Amino acid sequence: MDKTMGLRQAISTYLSDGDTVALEGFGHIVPVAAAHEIIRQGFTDLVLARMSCDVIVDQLLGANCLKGLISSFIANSSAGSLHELRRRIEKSDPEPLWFDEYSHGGMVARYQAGASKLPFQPIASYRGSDLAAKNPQIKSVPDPYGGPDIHVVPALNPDLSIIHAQRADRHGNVQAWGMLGIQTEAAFAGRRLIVTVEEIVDEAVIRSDPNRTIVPAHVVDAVVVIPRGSHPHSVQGYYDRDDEFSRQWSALARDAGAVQNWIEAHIRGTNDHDEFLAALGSDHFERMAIHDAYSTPVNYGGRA
Amino acid sequence: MDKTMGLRQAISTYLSDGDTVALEGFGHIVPVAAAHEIIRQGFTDLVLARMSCDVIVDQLLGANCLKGLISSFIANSSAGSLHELRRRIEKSDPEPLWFDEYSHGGMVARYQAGASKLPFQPIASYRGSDLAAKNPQIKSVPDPYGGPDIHVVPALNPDLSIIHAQRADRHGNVQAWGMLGIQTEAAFAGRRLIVTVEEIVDEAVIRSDPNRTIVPAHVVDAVVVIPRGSHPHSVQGYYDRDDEFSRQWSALARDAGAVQNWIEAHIRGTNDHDEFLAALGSDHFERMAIHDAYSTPVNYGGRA
Amino acid sequence: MTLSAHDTIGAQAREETAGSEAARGGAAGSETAASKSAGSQVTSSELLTVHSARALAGRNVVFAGHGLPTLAVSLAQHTVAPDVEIVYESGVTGARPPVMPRSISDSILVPGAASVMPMTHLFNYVLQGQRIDVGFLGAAQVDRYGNLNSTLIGEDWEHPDSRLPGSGGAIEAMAGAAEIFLVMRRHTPRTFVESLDFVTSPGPKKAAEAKAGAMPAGAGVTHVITDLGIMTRFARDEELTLTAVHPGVDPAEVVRQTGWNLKVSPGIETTQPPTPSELALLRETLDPTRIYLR
Amino acid sequence: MTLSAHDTIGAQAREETAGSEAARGGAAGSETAASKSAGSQVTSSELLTVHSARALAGRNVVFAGHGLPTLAVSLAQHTVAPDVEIVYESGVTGARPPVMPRSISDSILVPGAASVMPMTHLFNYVLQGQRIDVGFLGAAQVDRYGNLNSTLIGEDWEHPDSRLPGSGGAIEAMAGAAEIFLVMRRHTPRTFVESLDFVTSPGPKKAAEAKAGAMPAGAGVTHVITDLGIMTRFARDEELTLTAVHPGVDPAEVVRQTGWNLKVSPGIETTQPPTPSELALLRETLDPTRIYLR
Repeated sequence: MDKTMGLRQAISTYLSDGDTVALEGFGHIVPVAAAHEIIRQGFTDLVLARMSCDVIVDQLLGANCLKGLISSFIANSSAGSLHELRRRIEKSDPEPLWFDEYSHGGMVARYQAGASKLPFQPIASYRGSDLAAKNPQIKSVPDPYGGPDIHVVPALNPDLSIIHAQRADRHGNVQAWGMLGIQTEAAFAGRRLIVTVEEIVDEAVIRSDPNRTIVPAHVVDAVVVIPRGSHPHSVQGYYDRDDEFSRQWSALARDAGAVQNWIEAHIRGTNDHDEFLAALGSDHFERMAIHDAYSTPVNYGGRA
Repeated sequence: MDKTMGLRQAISTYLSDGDTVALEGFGHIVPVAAAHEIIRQGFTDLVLARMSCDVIVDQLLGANCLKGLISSFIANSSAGSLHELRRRIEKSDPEPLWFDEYSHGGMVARYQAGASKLPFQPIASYRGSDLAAKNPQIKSVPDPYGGPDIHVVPALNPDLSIIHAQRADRHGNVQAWGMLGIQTEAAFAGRRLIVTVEEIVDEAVIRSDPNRTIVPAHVVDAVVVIPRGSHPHSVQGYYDRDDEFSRQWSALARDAGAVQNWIEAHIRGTNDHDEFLAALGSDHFERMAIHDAYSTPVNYGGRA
Repeated sequence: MTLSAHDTIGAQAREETAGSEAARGGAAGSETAASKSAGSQVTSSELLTVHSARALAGRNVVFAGHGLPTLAVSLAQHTVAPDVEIVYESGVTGARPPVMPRSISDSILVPGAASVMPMTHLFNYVLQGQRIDVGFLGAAQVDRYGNLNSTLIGEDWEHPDSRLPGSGGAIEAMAGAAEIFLVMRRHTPRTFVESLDFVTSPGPKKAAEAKAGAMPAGAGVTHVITDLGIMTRFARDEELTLTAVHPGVDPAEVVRQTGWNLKVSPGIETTQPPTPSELALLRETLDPTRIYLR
Repeated sequence: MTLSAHDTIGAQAREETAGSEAARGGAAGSETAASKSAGSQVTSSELLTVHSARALAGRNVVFAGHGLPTLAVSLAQHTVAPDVEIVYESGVTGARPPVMPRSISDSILVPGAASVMPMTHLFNYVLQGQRIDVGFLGAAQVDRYGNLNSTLIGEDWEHPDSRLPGSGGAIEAMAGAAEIFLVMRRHTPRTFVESLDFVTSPGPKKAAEAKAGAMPAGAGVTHVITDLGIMTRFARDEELTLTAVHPGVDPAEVVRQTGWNLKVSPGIETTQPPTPSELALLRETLDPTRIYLR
């Protein structure tokens, strides 16, 4: 079944106001273009699930798409703070944000339980942490094997999960390499799933290396080809990260008005990701160029 | 750190009588040579953990190495019964066998809890099964999120885990492809870990494709190079399975005496795996030959 | 590794491992009463394969073992369900083996497959994750509610008369798949029983009677395909009902061969025999060397 | 994507994200009082890196963030712990980046690495699985038992004065690693406090006082390395004790810069300054472009 679709159609088909939407990717293969399209279409009252925040969280907040956030790390990686997010939490400016907070281990466990259709997943690290005291959703159960009670976190099943990857075939068999984060679990946990990719490849390429597939086709609702869809984050083997932009964002976002101006100019002022990229200038990606370093092929040889 | 070691030394160093030992591999990359070495060294009172049984279970039983079995499937794949095992269970012949039985899902959950150092893992599939009624280790806990009680299975932490793979470097970074079974979890769950491999490769080969690594070096105690170490099971890209042997075994093992004779002739009568293979005849592996089918290389390219 | 004994594993041993590797249907077959009386050369395996394939219409993701279920999915891909994807217990999806696999863990499934998942993903995310539309299972015994036994025959659980392979992934397939197709090559009172010696894989009615645990996600066994006919059930508390017999089979004979008082549908039908094009696909395209179509 | 503003993130923002991505040590540095008084050109970053590296003697598996901890592990590999393996929160083990990584999720860590694990394996099997000998953490606040705060500053949890990055994987590192090395670039009464505003990552003493949950596997913080000296603790109920000061630092000054009555070891020592060979390795081999050795 051919599941390829344009980004505009994929987002409008599978997302609704009020949904919980997971955008995952740990500083690498992040569905940035999809986040921008959510802003363009003006969705509201979303709850965003994202383990490790970054500029797209500030942007979705600035565009008033979010009523809530489920996360375990809310800085801008090593580039500084996310000031739009801090204004919401520290000063309820412009309004309060519902923030459901875990550790990375807790988010991993929540996605894992969601993907596994279990009500919860045990976790060994929360004893004595104020995180557990603060969050009533972190509970505990008795250990029937005689140990102490153990903490549990509830399953996370986003209405829609979106991930980005290097490549897929038209059916939705998705391959990625480099840092893989929690993408497979987020994909399986989602009630619906959009995968954006750098390129659609012939299924013969996918099938020459089936162990490389991180999500099989039957889990995928839409496959969207969006080159440079992860920028300013990297895609292993395709382009490098744009640290300069990430650092600039943390400076810019100290000014709420500047955030609004940036969103108007770069997101709402562009029709799609191609226009967004074009506005960066034709030489913008020169410093994100990479050199080639190919894997040694392995032999999948079959019966002679 | 160079962790390469001979098989004899690895088994004698890391295994003790009475241990629980996991030998995992789901009809592919099975540590058969290691099982044979356990027989040669005459270990006793072992508890074997193995999701899906095969000829090595009959062989370890015939050689009187085992007092117990933890498993979820006790036939000889599609080749028929394991008669040495059936005699032990049906007739306590020559003596009773402690058999701790789960489903495959339960074994997966047990290894996962073991690898994660959790006391237990929830599982959704046991409601109403006599398997849960029969096994007191299958328990349940309340769901603090309001659902019905949910079953749990206890962590499995073998004293020693042994897996087989296509290749590793001398430090113990292990790569495998094709069907991967529960090997990563068995490896992490083990208190000690031996990895047997078809070949030791230069670390540059491993490092050209780090996503292919299924177990990182720091988990590994010993790396043992044993070509054809999985025979009669297949190794993707190296050799095919020997179904004829597996079928013949199910016929032979109807006779307890024949099992003893086979073990004397083929295991105790050989000094090591090389001698075991040599006794099969130089043309034995011709029908296990494979053709080549290489994966398409992927680009791990880094900063230019 | 010379063995003096030859391969003497016949139908009995295979029967004992029905349900093995979680999802095996029978592989061997012979001419059936039905096919004989129809005067054709259709084997039992062909008959069961064709009816299994037809039942897959409208389904997308199938969990299946090698042999008959694999053939049935292949046939369905060529006929009623072109987009159906097969998932194997070994973690392989979208396999396109150049020759028929010899088991679900046959390495021949891997080259050219769409994905190979580790077992944690297969069991946690695919089966327990409720991603399967239809799971094919076999069993040594089935009861009127589609509960299955693949563990043992006998009354003493600790010392059974016959120890069978056990669950494999059958419990997880039953609990997680939206529905289960049961393929039974021999419809007899010993296999269709009033009371199972051991409930390995409970359907939702049996599960609901238990005190603890998550409820199964699916409907349990919805189709039973045998050498005599087809039984179906749809609701949780519904019994299996004989809805079709193969040509030449008397419904009363099916009732006699069933260990409980089998319900017979008032509108019982006679199955449509395999068509020439179905048989041609099976014999000439899908299994030309007749590995499974013996 | 032209921004009019330039990169104005200075030390304050960096301080706020200490502990970020679970395990960051400080990156920027300047000449310390200690190094000044010693008359050398040793920067604070160099001093902390060298002492962190020395403390890794005998350790094998280290969980660390980019920057100072990465440099410390590299230096240890060249000196006291040649076989030490570094594990990053992004799942990368055995990285050998040709240039220093810019964060723990920098793709430069991947080419030539020994493995890249999915996050389930990293958090479940490696951290919770108790495979780490030493975890490097940073924090905004630490108390006398080595409990850490990287969540917020202020008394109102819902509306803090400063919202910090949060746990990331710090809670799991603290709970799962055999011991934790804490690197604090600025030893002040605002960072070494009597009472944390929020206990993000509890040590084992704090955990033992709680009612539910699994106990941490390790000892918690065993070494605190700051610009003034080194504090250690070993037993669960033991307080941090000042065991060494850098050359030219008065122990009384360290006590004054600590928000609780810091214990001082009767046998307190003065740290050995970075040796010429350590500094040469850092400056010429490991970070020749001085990305972290500013």
